[in-house]
Amino acid sequence: MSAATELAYLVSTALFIFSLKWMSDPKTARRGVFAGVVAMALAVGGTLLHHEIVTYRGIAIAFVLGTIVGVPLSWVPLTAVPQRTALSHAFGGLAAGLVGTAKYYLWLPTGELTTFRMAAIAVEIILGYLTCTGSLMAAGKLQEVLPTRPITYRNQNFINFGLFGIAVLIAFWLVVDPSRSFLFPILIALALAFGVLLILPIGGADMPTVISLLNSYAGLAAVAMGFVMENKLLITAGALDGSSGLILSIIMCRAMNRSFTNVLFGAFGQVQAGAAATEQRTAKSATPEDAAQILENANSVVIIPGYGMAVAQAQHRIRDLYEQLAKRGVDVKFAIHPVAGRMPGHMNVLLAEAEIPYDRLVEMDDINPDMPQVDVALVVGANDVVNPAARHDDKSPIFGMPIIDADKAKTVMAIKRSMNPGFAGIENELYFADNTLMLFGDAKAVVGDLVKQMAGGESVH
Amino acid sequence: MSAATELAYLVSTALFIFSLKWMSDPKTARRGVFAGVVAMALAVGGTLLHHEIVTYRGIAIAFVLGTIVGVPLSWVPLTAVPQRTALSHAFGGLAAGLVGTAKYYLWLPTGELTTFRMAAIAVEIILGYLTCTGSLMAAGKLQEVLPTRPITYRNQNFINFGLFGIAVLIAFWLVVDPSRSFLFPILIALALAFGVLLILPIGGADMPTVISLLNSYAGLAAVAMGFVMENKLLITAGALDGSSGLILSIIMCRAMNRSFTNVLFGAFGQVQAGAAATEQRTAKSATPEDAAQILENANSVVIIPGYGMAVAQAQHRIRDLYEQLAKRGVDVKFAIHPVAGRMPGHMNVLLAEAEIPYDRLVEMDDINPDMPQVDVALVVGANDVVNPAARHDDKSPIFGMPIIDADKAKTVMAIKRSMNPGFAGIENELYFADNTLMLFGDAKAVVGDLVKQMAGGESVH
Amino acid sequence: MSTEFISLLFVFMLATFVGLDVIRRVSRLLHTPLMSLTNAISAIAVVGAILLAGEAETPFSTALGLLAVFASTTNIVSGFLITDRMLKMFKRREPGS
Amino acid sequence: MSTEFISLLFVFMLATFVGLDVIRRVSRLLHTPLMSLTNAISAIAVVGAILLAGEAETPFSTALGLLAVFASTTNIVSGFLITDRMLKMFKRREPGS
Ligand SMILES: NC(=O)c1ccc[n+]([C@@H]2O[C@H](COP(=O)([O-])OP(=O)(O)OC[C@H]3O[C@@H](n4cnc5c(N)ncnc54)[C@H](OP(=O)(O)O)[C@@H]3O)[C@@H](O)[C@H]2O)c1
Ligand SMILES: NC(=O)c1ccc[n+]([C@@H]2O[C@H](COP(=O)([O-])OP(=O)(O)OC[C@H]3O[C@@H](n4cnc5c(N)ncnc54)[C@H](OP(=O)(O)O)[C@@H]3O)[C@@H](O)[C@H]2O)c1
Repeated sequence: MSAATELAYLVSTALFIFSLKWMSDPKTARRGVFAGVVAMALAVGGTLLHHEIVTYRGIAIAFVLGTIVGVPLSWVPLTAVPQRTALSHAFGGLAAGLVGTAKYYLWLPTGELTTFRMAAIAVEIILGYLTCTGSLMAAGKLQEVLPTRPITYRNQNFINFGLFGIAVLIAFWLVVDPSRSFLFPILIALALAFGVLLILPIGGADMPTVISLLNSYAGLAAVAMGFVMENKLLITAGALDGSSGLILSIIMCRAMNRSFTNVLFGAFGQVQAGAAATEQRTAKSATPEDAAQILENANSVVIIPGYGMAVAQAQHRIRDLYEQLAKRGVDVKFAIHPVAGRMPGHMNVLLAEAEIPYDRLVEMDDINPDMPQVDVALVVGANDVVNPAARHDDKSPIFGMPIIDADKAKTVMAIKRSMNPGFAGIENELYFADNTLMLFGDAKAVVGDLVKQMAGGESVH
Repeated sequence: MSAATELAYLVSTALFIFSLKWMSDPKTARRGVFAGVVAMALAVGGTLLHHEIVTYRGIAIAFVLGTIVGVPLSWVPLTAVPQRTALSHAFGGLAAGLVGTAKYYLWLPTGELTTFRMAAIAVEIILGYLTCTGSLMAAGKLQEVLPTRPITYRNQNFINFGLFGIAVLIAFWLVVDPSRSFLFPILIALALAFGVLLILPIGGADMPTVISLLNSYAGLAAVAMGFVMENKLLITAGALDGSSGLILSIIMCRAMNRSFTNVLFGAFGQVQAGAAATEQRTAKSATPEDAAQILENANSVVIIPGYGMAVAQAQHRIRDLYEQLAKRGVDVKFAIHPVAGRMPGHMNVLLAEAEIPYDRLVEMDDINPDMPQVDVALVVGANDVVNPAARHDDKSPIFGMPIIDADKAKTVMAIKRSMNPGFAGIENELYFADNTLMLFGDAKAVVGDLVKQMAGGESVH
Repeated sequence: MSTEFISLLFVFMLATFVGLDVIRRVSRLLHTPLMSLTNAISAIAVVGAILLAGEAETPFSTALGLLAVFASTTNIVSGFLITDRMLKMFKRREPGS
Repeated sequence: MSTEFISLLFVFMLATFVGLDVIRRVSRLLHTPLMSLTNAISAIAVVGAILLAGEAETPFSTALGLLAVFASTTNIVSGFLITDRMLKMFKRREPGS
């Protein structure tokens, strides 16, 4: 590497770090994206400067094609962001795997495959190909192209671990003697297969955690590539990425009060149907007229959005509701649970899309102490994240998961289509509480009705 | 470097980082020291393994002598910690300077002095020797061996900057042609002189900020040594150190609402005598009997310690007072201003020494909102940090400095020996307020009296 | 174990410390954009891909390299664009007030 | 500018990011012990001193090296000891309750 390239890499690394640092505040976040773009440009530019690069034409074509595919990929609706992310990880994993593969076959005849390089290549291709097929599976489940329920069979974990063990053994064998080249394609095949098998038993709703983990693997694959190519930029950027995926998945697991093992091997979401059948008690329901009146007369309203709001795309109606209430001097806040919805920060993006100012959004831990003073808690398509069983019923599967204390508000109103359970597949006693009124229907329609009532019957479209 | 040495350095670096990480909580802090010790042992051990080391005897003797001097240096009373720290920086700077000097003369005849190495050596010796004499001066001022008031003369800043400019020029000249060896001793002499001149105009009370800055320089000197010796461990450990000094001095400057420039070139503390002469109004004073009664009848007491408590070594008496009050069911808290005393965290260490549980210590920002509900604010030898002028008098030299709102408490009692001003040399209107009672005398004696009153006259020694 | 390897390990270790610290401070509000931003950053693999494709040592390696450049470019472009699109939506005050 | 230099700069940069983050999180309670702890850590210069003294190339360099070893050892020993002494005093609960 020439000094100019190295220098470009140095600045690029610094900018990547600042890029993530600036994500600590919505005010600086766009600057963060800009820093990331400049960092990437420097990385690419510095690499192109490298004197051993003899042909640029192919690369230019690949750039153009990549851009042509990439731009439309960025237009997906916000609800499809998880799928898009998964698909991208598949591409990232593939790139790492391909580079590792090519390096192996380049170095094999020249005897340049030191133990260290071979080990790095082995890690790179295992992580790369595993991420590739795993992410494709995840994208498929999220897009519901593949069945979203967990697919299990006898001895599943045993078979998976066995396969993984064999892959590790083969990798080890290759490291000892890299010239056993017949093993290399087997290793690739195993990694590809393992990616599929790993995701099969995981339910569609657990995909966000899995995607974060795969993000981490994609980062680590880049790190391994950095070791292969002795490139510090690859190592640092990969490590940043790896940390991000790791931390996001830890946050999600914690907010669900579940362990990694449970997410990866627990086949969560299988028992859904069974648990929901025990419903017996009756819930009170209210008409939009009544509900609108209660809301108008409240001093303080906390809106608790959940996955149902995302499904119904109700955020714009909610903004109308927020404006109506604000006009009447009602204090409206939004309580955001860390795992409301299906990906970290899901609710925030949707509410931001509807131009609800982000200083109205309050985190769970900050709003809970105030809940007993709140007049109305309006639950919009949230379920598990407001289930009081998490607090007191130690037999509940979500026991110990931190929740938003909607039940402590003076009046609770819950918008959902039926008495069906949410993600965790369990009944929610909140709906049967004395101070709870149900508003049945699609979230967008119901909130639209509420707004219509308040606006005095005039159309709000 | 052999792989074993490199590996030892790698682990050592990780441990140094954990060492500082663990300082984030008093519960893990001692583990942090332990990690630091192990890290240092690994660093030394790994270095001794290095194959080019041919003689161990001298090194062993130096270790023993260093230990013999170092152990008693760790026995100094807590009030002398700033001096000891300064002295240590002098040693640290010296070590860096000496290594740089030796390397220059070793590489000079062999032609190994590349531009890069020469530049690194120049930075190393400037920072090293400057830190050495600067720290000695600081230690002298703190120990009051040297006059503590700022020593100024005409064109001082001009002369200092001139000298520094010349040093940079000479360094530059050397980098261009390292064989101009007659310049090297001049550079050393200039660095040594600059260290002295830099500290002369700074008052004794500003020394803590200066020490932190010198800490930063000592760290950067180690970084420069790392560049000279191409040693990553030196660079990382030095960078950790450099960051620490920098951040502590920034925290101090901010809490005093002053700029670096003002601390370094402002000759603060010169006008002390003049400003204190304007005193006119009268303050009310109280007897220990009255004060003890007021304290006993309070529901909540906030004790605000300051530099006077450190001077009087009153912390043990304060603990007795705390116990007496706690026995009577009074809620006692300690409000700690970030720059109370003369070094960051000064009050915390002293109160910890007196075994006052640290969860009773509350930071300025956390206590201020509660001050209006507090029955008695007991100011023990604090002055500037409770001066309300900082809040409203924009002509005051401390205007804008965040303070503890002692004046908002229902009753204020202030223990000090006279109406003399504190560090900033300005009068404090708090002492003349209607709700303030002065308790004149040495803090240790006065608090002792209070305790005696409460214990019913029995001796409390 | 070669010293070159340890040297790279050194960088990896420091970068991981930085990464964990930096990510832990990302605003909860922005976790979704964070996912797509890191997604774009992980496309740094493009560097390895360009080297491989550009050095053009064998047709096989060049082909794999170009495929990898294509895949990474897709991620870079879509990752940064979608992140910015999401971030643009975050507003603190009412629009027009 | 040599690539070796940039490589060291890389390490310096990452270490500074780590350092600033880590120090900013140090508890305010512990700023005084922090000062003496970093004081001990800055005695890492002992590594350079040992190399210089141990390689014993000229009497002059050996002498300076040994002096530097002595000075750094003093810092290591007194720095760690006094830090620990101070930290031992921090107690959360009343003694004996
Ligand atoms: N955010 C993450 O990162 C993440 C990651 C993995 C897992 N999870 C899990 O996802 C769950 C999130 O909790 P949540 O409370 O947000 O959602 P939830 O528990 O899944 O409940 C969503 C509710 O919305 C209702 N709903 C669906 N479509 C609707 C529509 N069109 N209109 C109105 N209501 C509709 C459903 O009831 P009806 O069918 O009766 O309408 C359902 O009960 C948690 O269990 C969490 O652990 C989250
Ligand atoms: N902590 C740091 O890191 C740091 C660093 C640099 C500068 N500073 C500066 O230091 C000052 C600290 O403020 P502070 O309020 O703690 O102290 P201060 O403003 O310096 O006041 C100390 C007071 O204690 C009294 N006192 C002295 N000896 C006493 C004794 N034996 N018994 C009773 N009282 C005694 C003095 O009054 P009498 O003479 O009347 O008794 C004096 O007014 C701030 O201005 C800050 O900016 C702090």
